[in-house]
Amino acid sequence: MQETIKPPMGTDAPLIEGKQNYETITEKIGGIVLKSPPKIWYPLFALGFAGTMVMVFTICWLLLRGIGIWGVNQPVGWGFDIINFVWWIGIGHAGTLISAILLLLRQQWRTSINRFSEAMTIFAVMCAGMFPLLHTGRPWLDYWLFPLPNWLAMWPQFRSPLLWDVFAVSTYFTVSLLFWYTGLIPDFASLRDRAKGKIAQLICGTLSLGWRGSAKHWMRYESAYLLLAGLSTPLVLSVHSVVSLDFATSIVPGWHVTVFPPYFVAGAIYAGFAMVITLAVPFRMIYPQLKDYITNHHMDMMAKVMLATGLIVFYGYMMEAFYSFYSANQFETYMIENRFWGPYSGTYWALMICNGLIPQLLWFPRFRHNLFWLYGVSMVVNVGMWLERFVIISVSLHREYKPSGWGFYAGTQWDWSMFIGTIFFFVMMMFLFARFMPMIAIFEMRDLWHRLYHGKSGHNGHAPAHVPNSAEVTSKEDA
Amino acid sequence: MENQQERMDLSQIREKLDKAKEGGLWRSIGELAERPEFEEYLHQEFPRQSASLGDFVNRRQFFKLMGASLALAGLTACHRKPQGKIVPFVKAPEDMIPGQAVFYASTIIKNGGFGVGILAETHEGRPTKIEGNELHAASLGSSDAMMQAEILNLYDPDRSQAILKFGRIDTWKVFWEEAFTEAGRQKILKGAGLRILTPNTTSPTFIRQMQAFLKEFPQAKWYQYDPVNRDNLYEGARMAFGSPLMPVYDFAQAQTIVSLDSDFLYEGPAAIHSSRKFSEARRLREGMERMNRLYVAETMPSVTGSIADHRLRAKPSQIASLGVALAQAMGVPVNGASAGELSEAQRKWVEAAAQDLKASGSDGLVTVGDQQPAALHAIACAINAFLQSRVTRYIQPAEFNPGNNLNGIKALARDIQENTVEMLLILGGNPVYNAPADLKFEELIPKVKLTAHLSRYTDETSALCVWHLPESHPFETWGDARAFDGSVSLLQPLIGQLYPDTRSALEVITTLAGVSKLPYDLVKETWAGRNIDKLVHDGVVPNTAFPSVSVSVPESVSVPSGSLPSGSDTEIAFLPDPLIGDGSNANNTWLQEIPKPTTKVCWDNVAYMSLDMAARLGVKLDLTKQSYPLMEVKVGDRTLVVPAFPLPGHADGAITLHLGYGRTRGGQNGSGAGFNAYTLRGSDSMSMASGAELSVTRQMYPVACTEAHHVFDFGTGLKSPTDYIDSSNARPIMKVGSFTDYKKDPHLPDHHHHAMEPMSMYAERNYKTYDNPDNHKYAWAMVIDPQVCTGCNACVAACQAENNISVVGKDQVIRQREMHWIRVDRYYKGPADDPELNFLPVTCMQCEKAPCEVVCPVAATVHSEEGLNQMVYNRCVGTRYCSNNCPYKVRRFNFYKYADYDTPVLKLLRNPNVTVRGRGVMEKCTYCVQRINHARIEAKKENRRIREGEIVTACQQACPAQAIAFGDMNDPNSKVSQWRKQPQHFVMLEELNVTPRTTYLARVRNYHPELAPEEHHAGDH
Amino acid sequence: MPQVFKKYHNTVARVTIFGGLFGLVGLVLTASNVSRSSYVTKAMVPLDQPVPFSHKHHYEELGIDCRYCHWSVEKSAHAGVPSTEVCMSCHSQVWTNSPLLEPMRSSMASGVPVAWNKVNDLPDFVYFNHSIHINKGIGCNSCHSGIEKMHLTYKSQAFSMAWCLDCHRKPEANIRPQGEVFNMYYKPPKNQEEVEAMMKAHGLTLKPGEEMPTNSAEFGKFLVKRYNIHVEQLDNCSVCHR
Amino acid sequence: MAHGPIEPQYHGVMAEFETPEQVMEAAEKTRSAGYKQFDCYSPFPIHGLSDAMGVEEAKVPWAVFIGGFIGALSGMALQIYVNSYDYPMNVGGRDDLSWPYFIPVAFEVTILFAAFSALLSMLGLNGLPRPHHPVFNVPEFARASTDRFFLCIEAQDPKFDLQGASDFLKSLNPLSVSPVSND
Repeated sequence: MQETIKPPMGTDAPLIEGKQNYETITEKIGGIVLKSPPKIWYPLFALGFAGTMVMVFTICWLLLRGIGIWGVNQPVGWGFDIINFVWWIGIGHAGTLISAILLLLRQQWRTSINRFSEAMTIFAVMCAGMFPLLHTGRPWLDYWLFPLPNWLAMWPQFRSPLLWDVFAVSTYFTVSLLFWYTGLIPDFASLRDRAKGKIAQLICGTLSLGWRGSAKHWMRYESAYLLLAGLSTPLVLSVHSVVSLDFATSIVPGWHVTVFPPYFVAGAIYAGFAMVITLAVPFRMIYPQLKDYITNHHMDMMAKVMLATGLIVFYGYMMEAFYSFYSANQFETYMIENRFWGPYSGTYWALMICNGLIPQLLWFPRFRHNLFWLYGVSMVVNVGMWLERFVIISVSLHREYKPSGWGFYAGTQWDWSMFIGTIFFFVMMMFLFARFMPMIAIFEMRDLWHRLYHGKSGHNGHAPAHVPNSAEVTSKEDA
Repeated sequence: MENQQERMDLSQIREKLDKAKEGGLWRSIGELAERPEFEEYLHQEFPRQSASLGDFVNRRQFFKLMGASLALAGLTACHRKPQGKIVPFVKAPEDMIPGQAVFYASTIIKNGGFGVGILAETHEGRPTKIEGNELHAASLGSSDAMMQAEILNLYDPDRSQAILKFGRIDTWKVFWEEAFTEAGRQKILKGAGLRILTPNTTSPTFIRQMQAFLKEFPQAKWYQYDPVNRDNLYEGARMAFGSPLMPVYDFAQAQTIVSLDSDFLYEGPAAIHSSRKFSEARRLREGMERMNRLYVAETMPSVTGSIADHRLRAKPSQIASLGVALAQAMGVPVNGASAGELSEAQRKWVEAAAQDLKASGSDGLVTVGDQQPAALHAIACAINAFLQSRVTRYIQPAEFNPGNNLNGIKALARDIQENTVEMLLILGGNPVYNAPADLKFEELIPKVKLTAHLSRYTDETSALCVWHLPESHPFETWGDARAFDGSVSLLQPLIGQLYPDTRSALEVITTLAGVSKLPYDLVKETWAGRNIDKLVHDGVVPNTAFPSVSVSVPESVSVPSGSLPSGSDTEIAFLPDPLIGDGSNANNTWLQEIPKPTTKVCWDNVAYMSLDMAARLGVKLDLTKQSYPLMEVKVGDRTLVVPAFPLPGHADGAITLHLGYGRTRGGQNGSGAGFNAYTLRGSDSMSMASGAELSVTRQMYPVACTEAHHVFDFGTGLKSPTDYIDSSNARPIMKVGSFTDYKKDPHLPDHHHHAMEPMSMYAERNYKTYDNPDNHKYAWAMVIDPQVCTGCNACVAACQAENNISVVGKDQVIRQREMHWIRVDRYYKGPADDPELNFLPVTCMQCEKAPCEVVCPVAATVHSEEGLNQMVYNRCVGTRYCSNNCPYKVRRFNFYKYADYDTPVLKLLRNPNVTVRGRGVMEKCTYCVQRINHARIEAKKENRRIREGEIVTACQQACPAQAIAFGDMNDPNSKVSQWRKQPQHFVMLEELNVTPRTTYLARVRNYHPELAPEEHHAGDH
Repeated sequence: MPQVFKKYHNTVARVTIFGGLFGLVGLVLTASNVSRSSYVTKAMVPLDQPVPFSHKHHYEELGIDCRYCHWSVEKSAHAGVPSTEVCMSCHSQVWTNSPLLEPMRSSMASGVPVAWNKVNDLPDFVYFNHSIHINKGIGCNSCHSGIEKMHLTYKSQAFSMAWCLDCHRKPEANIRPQGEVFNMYYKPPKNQEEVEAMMKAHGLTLKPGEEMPTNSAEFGKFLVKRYNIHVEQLDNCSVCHR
Repeated sequence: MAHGPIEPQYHGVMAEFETPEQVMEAAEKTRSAGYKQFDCYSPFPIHGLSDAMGVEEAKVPWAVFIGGFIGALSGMALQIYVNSYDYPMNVGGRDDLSWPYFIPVAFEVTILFAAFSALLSMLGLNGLPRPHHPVFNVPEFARASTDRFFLCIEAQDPKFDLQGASDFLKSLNPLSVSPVSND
């Protein structure tokens, strides 16, 4: 994992490394799809597939036996199921943030990682979406959560935050998918035009919808893309806010917290960036050509975002504790005392270390620029964010109002196999994505390269600003 | 007439049962009268597992699963309701209306042979629910958990159905041939080799038949034995008054009650009666000036101890010392015994009790537990006589041959040892399991040539007898029994024999005697001269209670040396299990799963001990896994390994073991549950043993305890949970106080509760009026009075029976998935080793602003116009969000398919008016909405309003202490409105502003000024 | 060669998209219609019975009151299915040798009841009570419409929850005087004269402050009020589910 | 200049350029030469190219706004209809019309409708999907999605004639000029 970091480091590093031109960009990124994968891909994919089968098996057993196979119980009605749901949804948020918010903020460094993180969003939301659907006692009746006209004359109950979840998560998934696919259309056109095999041409041709790069099309495309980004931004903020409302609108001490929406959104971004780093580092190793586009600059930026959101989250923890005491409400006070000193205090302090303490290393460029450390910190944050949901959801439930209704909670083997199974499913999907779709938005990279090196004179430059570039050497060969 | 009609139904049921074996017909019995019966439509393809639900998959399950998973989607989609059938009567019984329940009176036989009158609700000939019989002295309309669960004993799938010889199925014909041959031989010997062992009985008909039988066989002997018996009580009375007499107390009038290890509100034949009468005196009324005072000295916290004003924990051997000290303090001379050294607390307790007793004079009484030595009973008799207590009277015992259980079983053992027994009939009972261990009955029984054991199960004794004879359930037979006061009630069959080969003891003995009369005729004969139809209808035989026997005040009590226990550092108290009794209810899953009243343990017996003792022994718990260390208990050469269980309030220097567990042949649920304390119990240590050696092992054992979670928070920095029970301290959960405080300010203000103006975005809902002329809405509400609640769990059992509540098994209880809709919360107050116990029954609170409803995404739980928090099982998808958001945690979830859909006989048990919930569905109390609907429909048909008291919820109906009021709070005259107006009325967690419809009164103790606990919450705010 | 597709592929693309959309809508419509069809609900489908009993013959042609056979309909949740004895009380006199009635005769002789196929089979979690409907003026044929014309019995409704709720929300549309409950030919009075006649026939008089209903809708409302039916409460869940 | 006959076998004439700046310049010249029906093709969006071509349009934002508006209304209307009108229930004592509870779902539906409008209006206005297009007939056009920039004057332009357009395009100094067959 140790990688020799060459200067320049951090944000001094370029956004695109090496000698590049339109052709090399297209070839390096598109080539991954059009050529056979590196050998390591097969065992890794197989591993992901095997783990996914564990998940499938768990789901079958769950449907046959009921959710009693999980560790949930009377006071703690939600355990791993909703913890994992919130965790995965949170991870998904970084993708949308990178692709939408950073686009609106005109952050150029987003270009290399947006496609990748959008895929992550979609797969994370798939993993997340599985849990609310399966956590019900009678999953075969989940369609009752949708307002379908029916013969019972019964409708969903729209005052329930759980129903808001249904709409928020399904909208989020749909819009993320639309956004992702919109971005993929021109790249599929590139692949269509570069593919050698007939089948690849047909598939890519179909998926590209006949994209031909017309200027009029680009104009509407850019407009639509920007609008989608603009829509995704409030959406992504609303989704985790709605998820947090599951808790905030309830009356459980430890759930009934007004600070939850912003705190959850920050936590989501925090976890999401950690996951992007967790994925980017190994993918750069599997596909070395990606190092040209996902550079140390990107790693540094992501580390900084993590640090910033981590501080917001940590502020949230402080506020939770502060208001619990400040409220002078014995239940709230007990809730935080129980987190501090109760039976699950271990998880609380582990959470503080994982999410509060260790990420402070990122203040130091030494740690930000060392992929080994960066990777380590991001893994710690992934764990910490899971613990945070455990503390909020299960530890709050296990001791709330009436001592006679108190209890304990621990996940069973099936909780773990479901959780780990979704991780493998996620990994499998990421490998499938890497194999069959361009991991970086090719057309946007071309655009970025053009802006960085080719069109320095400005993008409405009427005079062809021909900036000689070392990358141009190869273009002559094609002529 | 009854008889005629009964048989008609029964033949129908029988017929169906026979056909059930061919399959498919069980559906139709439900639809016998076009009834949408039990089954919620549920996915039948999902396999049902037995009660223990393991989570691990084995290889076979794996393949099944893989196959099933392929077909899963298709199967669930293609579910089709099978064609239902309607099977009408061939000849309809005259006054049976299908769909309308009919109530029949009968009697339940409790330990010792005492009867408690019941009314059984029957649906199309199958009893489904037991209620108390108001006309019966021992019931007064109430019941207890064991009575409620008796209905499950009737339908127990493990009941013995076949007559067995050496374990192989045989016939009655062969048995009778053998029996008559041997009896013929015995007749010549005048029955010298014939012994009959039965439990104690009070049945006049049975006693008459036995006596007739014994006339034929004058040398034969009839012994009675119950492992939990009243030998000491009668012996004590004999010591004091010269003859065995039975004390009857008037707790309604008593002003000072001193109980020396007597759990009179829970144990014994008069428990329900006592509980009712005690609660009448105890209930707070506005302007109340005087309240009775209850002193209890006991080893382990009992139901009675929990409601005591002054509970003193004492080792079993110390109880007698306290009795002696009390007698001496009262000036009652006791010869041959001294109180010995008393601790400061004991001395103060004795002094206060003596002072109060003297002050109360004839309104004072002392009662002693059956397990205490006879001499202590004698002392109590003397004190009561000395007080000229008018609240204590003595009557003839109702049992036949009272007080000779131990003598009887010893004599039988001796007879067998001496080889004088050639034919032994054991009609009920289970001596191999529960006879004193030193008699070694398991070795004795095989020595007898012809042994026959009549019992409802093929139990430990059946296994060793030549013949096992299946016994009818009392609900299937005719008979009679006396209550504690001697009054007689009748048994009538509520259902035909479920299994054709079962017989009652009465039938067996009459057949053997050659009397060819049916049990009904025998009962009729016994009560000749009375209107038998009316007796059967009422269930009770009037004017049969025994008159009081006048006793003289003994000049002094002489205690023979050695008759009071000497005691040791480590003693064992043997008590019957509060729910499964002496073990005869071991296979009753309801009773197994209902938490024991004071300890909240279920499915097991454990060694209860004080916290100090647990610390001394090095007992370390793993509460997250609910594991307790196993401990070896050694008394003499007998040992038992049992989990060590620290219990606040238990006496130091002793452990308490409950009898009745550790069955080896106790049915699929009774076998293997718990540990057999009988193995430690010899004929010299029937109720207590001293000199036990305890050694805690490192092996852990999971114990299902529904309220262990918060009791011990050892080693954490948290406040002790005992701080959270006191309303004035932290959590506004219970209002507790002293009678002195109450007299000062009946509102018992709590210092932390600040009334808030509730704010709402929304207008208040109208729960008052309808549009129509009769526009007064019903607003159902419940008030529970913890002041009189003893925590006996009758309500829990009644609710379980009424609402088809599933049993989940020990493993699931450990995983905190018990299903009871009403639970009795136990809160401690005071020091951890010796706290006061407070009980608070909690049902669904039916909050008007219910937090559960808002969060349900499918509107499966919404409010009705009458203010009920409705739960629609068929709509529920099972998100469990409602339960998370319920501050009272009263919702219950079917994590698995807990309901038994498959066992045919259990289908007869179900209340047809309540849905049997399937897997993945939330459920909870709905104030017995089926009863509300029934009453509403009946009232509407008659064009009238529902009358006050017309709707009685199951819990309310069962409650012996009448601690629950239910009714329309819009009616200012209803009981519930009256209770809500009480000054000490309070709302649990009121500050949440969920406006629950179930509210509470305060719990007030009447402390002796010298003993009142120091108020320790003065500086808390 | 960038041209991967043929010209007609453009058409294919459009057809796929729009066809897919219409297909989806069509599928949903088909599924919802099939699930409501009598194939699934068995409404209007006569079931085979051990004896081909004709309600038309017994009610319409012979004029036997409903309650002669369904004797507990006024008292109990269940209407009551006649015992063999009830059937044989007539059929021991008439049609004594009819082969169709052989199952009844053998049932009477053997004591084994006849197992009828259940026609109106509500789900087990629905607690329907006949007596309260009968007592509050809901006629037999409000639910079992056309029963008087049925040679073989079938359910005339699918008994969907929406159908039940329709009446529970607006009982005035179906309510009739209590005396007309067992009249399968009841027609609601259309105008004031008919209303007056109907009220006279059933001894209904106006209370002070009430106005004479002038049409069937008003008459329905009048009866709802007179029978003290709390309409607000009727669509509460626990009225039918518990 | 005589109008050449519309030659149906040709979609137009296409010139190939190497840089975005060249195609931008070519577009301006084409426009100033009076051509109306022409289009440029590039492997990535070139800012200012549509201005250079003289194309202006804002239909997509309007579609998104209308879509979002319909979404907001229908989201709210659905909830009010089902929970307050069709089967109003007493849910925890809240009003039948407890509209604040309905905001989150209405918001999500707004976004959903708007997002669909964005993508669908973009595709619809662009006439996509259109897998077959005459421009793909030009072999050089394969690089239009990688590193070449094209300008195609279409035959529908009133000023179009094959020769004239080809000559005009050649004057723009392209890498190549080729007729675009219509087949």
